[in-house]
Amino acid sequence: MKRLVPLLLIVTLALAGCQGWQSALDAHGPAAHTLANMFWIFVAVLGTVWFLTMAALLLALRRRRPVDADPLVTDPGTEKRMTMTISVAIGLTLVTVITFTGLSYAAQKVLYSHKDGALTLLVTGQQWWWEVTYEDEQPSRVFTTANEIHIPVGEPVLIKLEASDVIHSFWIPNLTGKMDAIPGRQNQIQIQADRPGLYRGQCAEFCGLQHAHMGIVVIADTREDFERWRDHQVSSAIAPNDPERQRGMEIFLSRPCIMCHQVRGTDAGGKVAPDLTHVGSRRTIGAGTLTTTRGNIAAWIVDPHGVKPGVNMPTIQLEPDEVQPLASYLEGLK
Amino acid sequence: MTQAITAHERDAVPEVTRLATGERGGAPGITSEADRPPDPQELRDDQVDGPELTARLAKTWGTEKGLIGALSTVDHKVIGRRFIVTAIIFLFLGGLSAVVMRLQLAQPENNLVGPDLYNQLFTMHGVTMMFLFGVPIGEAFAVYLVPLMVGTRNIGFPRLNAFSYYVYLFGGLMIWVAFMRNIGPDVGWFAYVPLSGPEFSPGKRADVWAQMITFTEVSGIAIAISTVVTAFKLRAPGMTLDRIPLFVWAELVNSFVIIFALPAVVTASAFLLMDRLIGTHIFNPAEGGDALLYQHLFWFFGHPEVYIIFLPATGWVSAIVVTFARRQVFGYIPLVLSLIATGFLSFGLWVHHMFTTGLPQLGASFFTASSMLIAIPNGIQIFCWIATLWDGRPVFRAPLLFVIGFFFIFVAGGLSGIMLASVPLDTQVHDTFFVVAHFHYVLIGGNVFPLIGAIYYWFPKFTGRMMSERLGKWHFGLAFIGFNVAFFPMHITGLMGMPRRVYTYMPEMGWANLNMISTIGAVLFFGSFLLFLHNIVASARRGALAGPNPWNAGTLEWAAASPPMPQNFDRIPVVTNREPLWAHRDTLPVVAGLSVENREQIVSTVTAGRADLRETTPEPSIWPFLTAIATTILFIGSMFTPWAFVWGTPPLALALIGWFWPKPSTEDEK
Amino acid sequence: MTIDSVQPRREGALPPHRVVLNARSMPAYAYGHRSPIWWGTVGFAAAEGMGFALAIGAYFYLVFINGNWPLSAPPPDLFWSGLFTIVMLASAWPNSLAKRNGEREDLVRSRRDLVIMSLVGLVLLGIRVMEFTGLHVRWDQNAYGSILWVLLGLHTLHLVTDLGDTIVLTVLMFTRHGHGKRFSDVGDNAFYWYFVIASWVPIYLIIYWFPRWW
Amino acid sequence: MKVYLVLPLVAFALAACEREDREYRANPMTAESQEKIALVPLSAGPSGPTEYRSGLGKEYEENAFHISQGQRFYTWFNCNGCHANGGGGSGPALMDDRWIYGGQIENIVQTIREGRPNGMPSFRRKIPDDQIWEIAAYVRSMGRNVPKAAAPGRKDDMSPGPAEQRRPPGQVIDGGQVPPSAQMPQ
Repeated sequence: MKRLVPLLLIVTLALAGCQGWQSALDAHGPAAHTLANMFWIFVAVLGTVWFLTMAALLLALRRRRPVDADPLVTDPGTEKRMTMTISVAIGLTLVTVITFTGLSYAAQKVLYSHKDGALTLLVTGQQWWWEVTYEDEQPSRVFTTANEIHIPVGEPVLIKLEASDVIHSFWIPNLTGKMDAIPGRQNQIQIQADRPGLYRGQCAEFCGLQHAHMGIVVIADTREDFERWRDHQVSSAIAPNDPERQRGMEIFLSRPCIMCHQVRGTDAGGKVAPDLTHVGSRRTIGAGTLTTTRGNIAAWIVDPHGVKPGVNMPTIQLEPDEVQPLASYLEGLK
Repeated sequence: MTQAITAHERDAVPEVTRLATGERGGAPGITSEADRPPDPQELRDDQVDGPELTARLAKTWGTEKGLIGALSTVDHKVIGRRFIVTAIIFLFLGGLSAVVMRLQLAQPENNLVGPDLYNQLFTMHGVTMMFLFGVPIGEAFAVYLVPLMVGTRNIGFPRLNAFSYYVYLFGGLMIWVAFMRNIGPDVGWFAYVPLSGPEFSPGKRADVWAQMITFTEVSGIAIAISTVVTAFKLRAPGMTLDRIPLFVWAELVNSFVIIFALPAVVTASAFLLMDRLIGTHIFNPAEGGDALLYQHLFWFFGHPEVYIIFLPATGWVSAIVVTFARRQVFGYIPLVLSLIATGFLSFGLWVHHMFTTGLPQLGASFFTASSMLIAIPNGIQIFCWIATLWDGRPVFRAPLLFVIGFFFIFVAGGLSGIMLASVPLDTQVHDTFFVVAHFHYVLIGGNVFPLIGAIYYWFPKFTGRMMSERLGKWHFGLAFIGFNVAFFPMHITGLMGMPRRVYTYMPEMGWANLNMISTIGAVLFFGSFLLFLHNIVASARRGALAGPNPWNAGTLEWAAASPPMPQNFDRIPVVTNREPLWAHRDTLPVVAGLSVENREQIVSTVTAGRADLRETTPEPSIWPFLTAIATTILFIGSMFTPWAFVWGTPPLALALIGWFWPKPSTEDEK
Repeated sequence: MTIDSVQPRREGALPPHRVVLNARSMPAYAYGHRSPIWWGTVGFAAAEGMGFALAIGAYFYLVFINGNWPLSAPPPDLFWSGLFTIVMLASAWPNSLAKRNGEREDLVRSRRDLVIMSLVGLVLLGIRVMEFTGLHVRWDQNAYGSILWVLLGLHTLHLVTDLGDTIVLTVLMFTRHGHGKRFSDVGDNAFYWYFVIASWVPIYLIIYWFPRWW
Repeated sequence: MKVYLVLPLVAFALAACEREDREYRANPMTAESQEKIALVPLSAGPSGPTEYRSGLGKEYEENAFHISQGQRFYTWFNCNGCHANGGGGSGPALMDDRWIYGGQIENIVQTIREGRPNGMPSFRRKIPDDQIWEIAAYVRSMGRNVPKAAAPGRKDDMSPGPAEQRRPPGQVIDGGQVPPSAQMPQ
């Protein structure tokens, strides 16, 4: 019974695990609920199967043959009984398998039935961040952000998935299962959150050096909060009025930053890296790697490869007194 | 107990017409050289007996001393032994890379290895375990044991077999040397495009992966064909289809799966190489290609691959269960049929690796059904083994312990596989540590535990010495606990949202404790293998002498000496029962009349196993080795320039001609 | 009997033999499925056939992904490929002769047939080179070009392999080794040539006719 | 026998393979002060201008990862706009042998960093030095002036022609024609 100790330990941890903020079993959306329930049904049935099989095995280890029995001699009665038992067991397995297939198909129908949602997003996986475009019928209300999705609570949101370089996989465990983003193809997935909150996800398909740091956050707000957020996101960045941030902006605009990043309302128009128009309002930088604070922004600028080795953000040569204004400017892009 | 078969019946040797075809070799009406009576000058084994026969045969079938002799050998036991040792060395290398990865993951934001090295490590781990250990170890056992178990003297195509070993060895060396030189592939063992494609994998790293595939698959297919031919055509007279040992059945079905599955991965890797090196557009969506085509091709191989790794293990389990339950197997026919069913079904499951790629739903559900259905043949196997144990008198020696461990772990892994077969559940657990846990339960449970059991079981046959039982039990205990401590928590880490193939994670994710437990388990598990290594080395030197049949088992390999003489058997046995040594305890019925001076062996018919021909089998030759060298030069050269196919072919062709050209001293000229 | 009650038999002797069958009168080799080599050839043909099947599968996969086919290229020329197909199919006749004369162990005729088959192979190889010039697409132009070259290249590889095999065997039959079991090899070589012919038919239809029908 | 096999392998393995190294952090050596490259091959006296090359260029142009990063930035920073895929447009062709301002990697770095008359802008302070080196390494690969094993393969994009790795090795001929499109009075 030595095995029992680690087992108990693990079970305790397992129960704690259901609470994880990226846990598939901590469901916060209808799809995730369906999946979590289904998971527990499977666990119950399959666990029973395992215990029964192991019980049979342990019983089988009793020595039933006489010591000197000829190994080639078999008893027809025993053979018959064993055949019957195995047939029944196989029959039950078949029934289980068929039930599970049916159950699985039904759940699959639910999972992939896309209701008409109020909102359609285009999410593009890139090495190693997520570009998020909010689509709208009015072109002026289309905007792009990165690594953070805001959705209204209780409403289905359709996400179109694309990839610009290699295959990525979009996965918000609390809300629903994952879906791959494949270059040259477009996939769709629907997410919906039951209550306001912050749900983390990350890329699930190995995509190169920084696959580990390709996080995304989904923030579910009330409809009003969401609308307020969206109206703000559509707008351009407001020019700073305190001198430090003004200096930061000058540094930003005269440095390599603008080759890749965009800040709407300024000359910075790069399209190959995350849009920074409202970067200060986002929870994280570096695709879910650091929380957005002035210090973290500075650290990120000074040594991106210390945080995310191999990231496409270069180390740029800044004078020591330029770091703080630049970080301050970016932090101020609320 | 009622006696089903009387001792008399099972000893009865059928009349000659059921043991031999008696047909002529040439076409009707033609005077063929095949039917010429044998040279009366040539000594035959009905003229000599006892130690003299043994010694003369050993000289005829032996391997010459020295380096050239060692490289020229075509003895399936010598090649098989090298094969097994090489595969196990790769098992240790793969395990070592896993331990480094586990140490890196033990804590959040650990800095032991960076992302670049980590990616190479997990790729090397997967590649080594799958292509350099998983597939070859099953084939290696086939090379060693199938000829012995079917009662013949060498494998079907001995030179091809030797060639395959060298090609495999060179392929494995190439990728490990590349890894040590920082050219190790870093794209995962599956090497999905476009990540492994020309644009996103600069340099030669992905090419090394793709070319290693070519090496191991050429080798794998060739051995599979040798194994099939051995099992079909070289069986001892009287070994009808229903008397073939289950191990041989397993290897036979396995070989068929290999023959039909490996071409898919060769196709995939060849396409990848062409995309990378000569600019084809097969996987380039901008020019009409498609990235998912790669995944289809890869998994069309990749799922059968799992069964390629598992099927030989069913053979080991069957052999061990029967011997240690002291009872002939229960449900021989269902077991064989479920092996065959597994082989067929394995080709209908590949899409369950692609459930999250956005394939049409109905198609995906079909693959849910087929994936779950494989539970049936596997269930039959498990239940039949349990029934055999039930009605037997189990003897708890190390091999059986590992088989019991196999039951515990493999069944758990199989059941979590049912979850992965379900499309909706798979969308949550796919590409997470849950999957990592699942397939380690299946592969370590389904292959490594039986393998260790098999090594404890056949070690006396390979070396003539017993392994230490005490260390074996310690090894089992440590391995069983270490394994479960390492891999069970991964189910939970995966459900908590930890994706696979991440080189680190952040402390706030809450995965740290579980990862630490996994690492401790992994170290323990690796430690148990060091114990195993010690046991092997110590026992090979000082273990108790085994004798030909230390376990008192029933199949033919135990009728040979331990370790077997070069000729395996002094005379080819005649088989009247599935467990010939249990049926014939006092005397072994045999065939006589084969040459003592030439390498003659019996060729029999496919189904009835009737002796048909006395064919000679090839002498030792250095050419297979040289051919393997020429092949290696061509393969490695072609990673750098397509012209390698032009300048690499003449040496290869020369080596092949040398291989097939009859030597002046062979039977032809006598 | 039981191994749990006793220690492993240390110095156990091998069981004595009881001869129940004599192999002296058995033939030294035979033809077709009686010979292990034939099974090996079948095995390789199966693996390579699988390779062909997968390449063809990839071709149709790309067709269905793209819809329009053959993308932007004109369909390949029919002249050289037609000629190739005719010669290829016609070669089945000398091939069957080679197989039959091999089985009859008729050295003179076998030599003649093998020489004919070697020449036929060389001619086919020549035509194949011309065939590549009429594809109207390069392998690095688009996915259609790539898969086309793959299919044709794959078949050419088999053609070259069997041609090499045939030539070596031909030379062998003209040396003192040309007797006995070599006749069985002639048959196996002919068998493999049938595989080369059989694999060509679907590939021919797919490369040259399918784009015209699609 | 194994020992004889293993020893040379180990020795071989210890010789690290720089072509495949992946250096992410900018090399401090990339600072421009390390290189002294003449803008024009003219100087007083017969011997040509005195130059100092740090040898850093080799690290970039013989490294597959750097070249591949350069290829990525080449597109990102819109070099295509004038030079197309190396065939040239309003800017000179980059895949031919002729180099107006010198075809060694140091010259190209300088061209990118400082700009050239008739339209080539200066990217000083716009592109970090290490990325300029990477772009220059990629530019070198266009004319196959880099080792073949390090040159990039085709891209997952519309195919403009054979990829860099499949081009025949080029030479560097200093002095070239300013393309007609660039000769127009500005």
